[in-house]
Amino acid sequence: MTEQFPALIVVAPLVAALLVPLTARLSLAVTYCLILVSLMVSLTGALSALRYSLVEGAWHYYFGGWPPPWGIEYVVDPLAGIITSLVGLFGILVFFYSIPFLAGKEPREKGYFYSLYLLLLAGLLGIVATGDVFNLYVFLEISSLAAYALIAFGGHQGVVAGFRYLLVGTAAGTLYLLGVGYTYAVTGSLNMADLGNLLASLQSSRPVILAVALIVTGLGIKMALFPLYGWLPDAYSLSPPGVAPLIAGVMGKVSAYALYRLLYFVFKPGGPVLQVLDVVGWLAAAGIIVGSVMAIAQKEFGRMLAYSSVSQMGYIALGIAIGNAAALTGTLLHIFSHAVAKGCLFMVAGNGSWWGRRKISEMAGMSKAMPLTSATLVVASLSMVGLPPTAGFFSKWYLLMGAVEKGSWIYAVILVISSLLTAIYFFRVLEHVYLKKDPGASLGTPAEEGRSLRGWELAPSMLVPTLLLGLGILALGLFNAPFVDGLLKFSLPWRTW
Amino acid sequence: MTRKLGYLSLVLLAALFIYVSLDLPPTGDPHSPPATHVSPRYIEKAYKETGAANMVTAVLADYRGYDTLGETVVVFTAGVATLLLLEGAFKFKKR
Amino acid sequence: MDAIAGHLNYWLIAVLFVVGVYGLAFQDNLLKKLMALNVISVSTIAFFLNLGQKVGAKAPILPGGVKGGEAAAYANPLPHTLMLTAIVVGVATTGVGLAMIYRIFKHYHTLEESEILKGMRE
Amino acid sequence: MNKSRPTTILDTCVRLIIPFYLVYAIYVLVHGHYSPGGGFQAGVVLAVSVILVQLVQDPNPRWGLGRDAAVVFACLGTFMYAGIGLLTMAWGGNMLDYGVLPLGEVEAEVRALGTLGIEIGVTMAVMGVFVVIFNLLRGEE
Repeated sequence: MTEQFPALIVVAPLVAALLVPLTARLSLAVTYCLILVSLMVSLTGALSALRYSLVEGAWHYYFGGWPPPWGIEYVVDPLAGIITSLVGLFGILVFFYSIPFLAGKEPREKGYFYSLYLLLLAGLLGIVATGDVFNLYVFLEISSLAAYALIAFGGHQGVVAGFRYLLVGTAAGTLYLLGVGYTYAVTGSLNMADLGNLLASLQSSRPVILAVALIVTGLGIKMALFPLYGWLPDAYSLSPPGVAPLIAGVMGKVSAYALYRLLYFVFKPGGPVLQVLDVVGWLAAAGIIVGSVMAIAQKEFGRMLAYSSVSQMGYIALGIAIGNAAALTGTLLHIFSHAVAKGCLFMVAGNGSWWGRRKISEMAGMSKAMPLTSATLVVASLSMVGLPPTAGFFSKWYLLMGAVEKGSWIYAVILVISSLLTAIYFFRVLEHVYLKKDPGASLGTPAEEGRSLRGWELAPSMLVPTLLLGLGILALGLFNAPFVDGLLKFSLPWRTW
Repeated sequence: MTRKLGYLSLVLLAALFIYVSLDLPPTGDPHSPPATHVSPRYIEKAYKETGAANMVTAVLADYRGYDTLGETVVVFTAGVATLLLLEGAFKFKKR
Repeated sequence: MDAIAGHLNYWLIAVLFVVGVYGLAFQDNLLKKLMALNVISVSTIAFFLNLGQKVGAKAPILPGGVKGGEAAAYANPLPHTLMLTAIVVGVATTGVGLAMIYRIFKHYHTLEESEILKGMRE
Repeated sequence: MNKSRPTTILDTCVRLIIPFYLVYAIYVLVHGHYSPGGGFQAGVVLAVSVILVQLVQDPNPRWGLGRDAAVVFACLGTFMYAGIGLLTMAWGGNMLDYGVLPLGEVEAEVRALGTLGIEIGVTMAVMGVFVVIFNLLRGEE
């Protein structure tokens, strides 16, 4: 069975998703076992594919036995390996985290919910593992459709947010498809590696430049690049707290990964493509500042985190735009550090809303009621601001090095300013959590019946994932040197080892 | 004012697409890259390799069968999404 | 003249695409926006199908298979396959969109986006 | 939706048409190898026949698919596709490599059979999903 691992990464959650609506009507225990087993298989596949790719090089898997460019292939190289491992790990943690939030729902509703959850996960994993640009579109649509529905599950406001995301997201998918169409028109191929070879001689052809612009716009919408982020604050903050960590934590990062892969492994910057990258860089810089400023203005914790995501996705896009080894390392490291930190913060926000408090001003006294959650919040905030020894510091450091190395001082200045702005809004939250007195009874008790804080502040299935992600931030920071040297170095478009 | 600027940018968008399209292979060109790079194998070998006289079926179900699996899953996703969104809504209303 | 005839389809497709973007950006009604989305996806589908054409080519169906070197006589099957997928994706998205519109209308009693946003803020 | 009894004319027409719909759907499905057609089209035709009966004979259609049955069809249809993929993996090939299935001697014929299998799955899935979506959008039951 081991030779099937690259396919199983995606197919295991996919197959489980097809059965979950049926089994949920019969037995919830069986359903949860099924979900857990499929997620474990997926994670095992991702980890072993990662190990294989580090030893033997990229693992190519041909669907239907047809060699590319005629068939579809999966390519798991070290980069795809670590990102699939990250997504798989998130899948397991957020699955546990979401269980208490669904406690009051009907079994069949749980079945539909987890079916969509697994489909979202399978879509994200498929985007990462695939080596075919059209297959990427199909899985992009699977993950997007599942995400629209999950966001719309978050109440009446959630439906509006989900519908607006559906309009924008589908338009983004269509733009991406049109970009694929232009490259297909001038090359006749859909396989990434094949396209990379064919496009080398077409760098300055107009359809290729338009294709790059269309693909950057499409994936830019999905990863909320500066002027195209309008859907994000509502979608992230109004989605049900059970899945918000997954949606906010990895969905945008997977699009960023796809953009990185397409730009650096397929279109290979040179000539006019570099000008597109320049535009991306300026937009990203604007997004960093605008996102931070908007985050300062927010009263609700979830919305503040959502705007902070706009700013943080700007870092990732900026690294892609700068495009030297240090900046790309920073981008990849930031994909990880931000995914873990933002997932962790949305779990903290979810714990807060479990307690009935969504606004920042209501979070006073959290340090007493939820000491462990508050401690995690401190760690995650430090990472977002970029203080050592957390992961955020090192990714920003690499980005700064990249900007300086390229001589773009403006980018460097923006990186520093934005850290200060981030510090402003996160320390405001910490001030409320640790220094302000709990206004107590005036706020009323937990939002819904059956939700109370017990001895261990929360149910373990909520608390443990939060703490694990908090530890992950620290671990990623402390062991960042082996992480970069052992894994990320092999993910750069040029051989640097 | 913003509306007029919007209309103008739409016209510019159309002009951009038309300008770029001049560099695309003309419609029906049998020597264009899409006609010569990957597809000849489908046309020449599909029947021998997959047993389907209809080459579109051969490509759909066999050469690129995994895409079609994804496509079926998209349809399935739409069904489950509709169930999640509407089935509960009716129930809540009755209570 | 030939250049125009060969590229006329692309121009029409460009216009169709822009019409869709217009509807998405400037219409206030959510149902109209969903329809505009369909127009955009149809323009993309037409673009791909246009790439699959060959002058004087037959439909790519032949029991017994095609001899080597005769590939130019049959239309390119790959874009048709891809667009079958894109059509199905469009249908699925429209279905989910309609379900959401149904929910929105039941709660807000309107489909004008500006009014819904006003209702959300309250 | 109109809750009155269906008119005799509509009712008779539907009764006459439905068998042809069903036969045509099967034809489109099976003949997909030799002519335009295939699983998606056949599934849509089947779904349309069910929806037509529901539209005309509302509120108590005498024939058709309930919502729960449609969900089962959707799940099992899609699972049939993925399951054939899993079977090919179990027989030692790559996913969806129908050639390894022990169904015959000539590889092309085995592949054609595998293709037919997944097309049947697609038909069931598409029919189930479209009936479900129609059913839900039509309103409360």
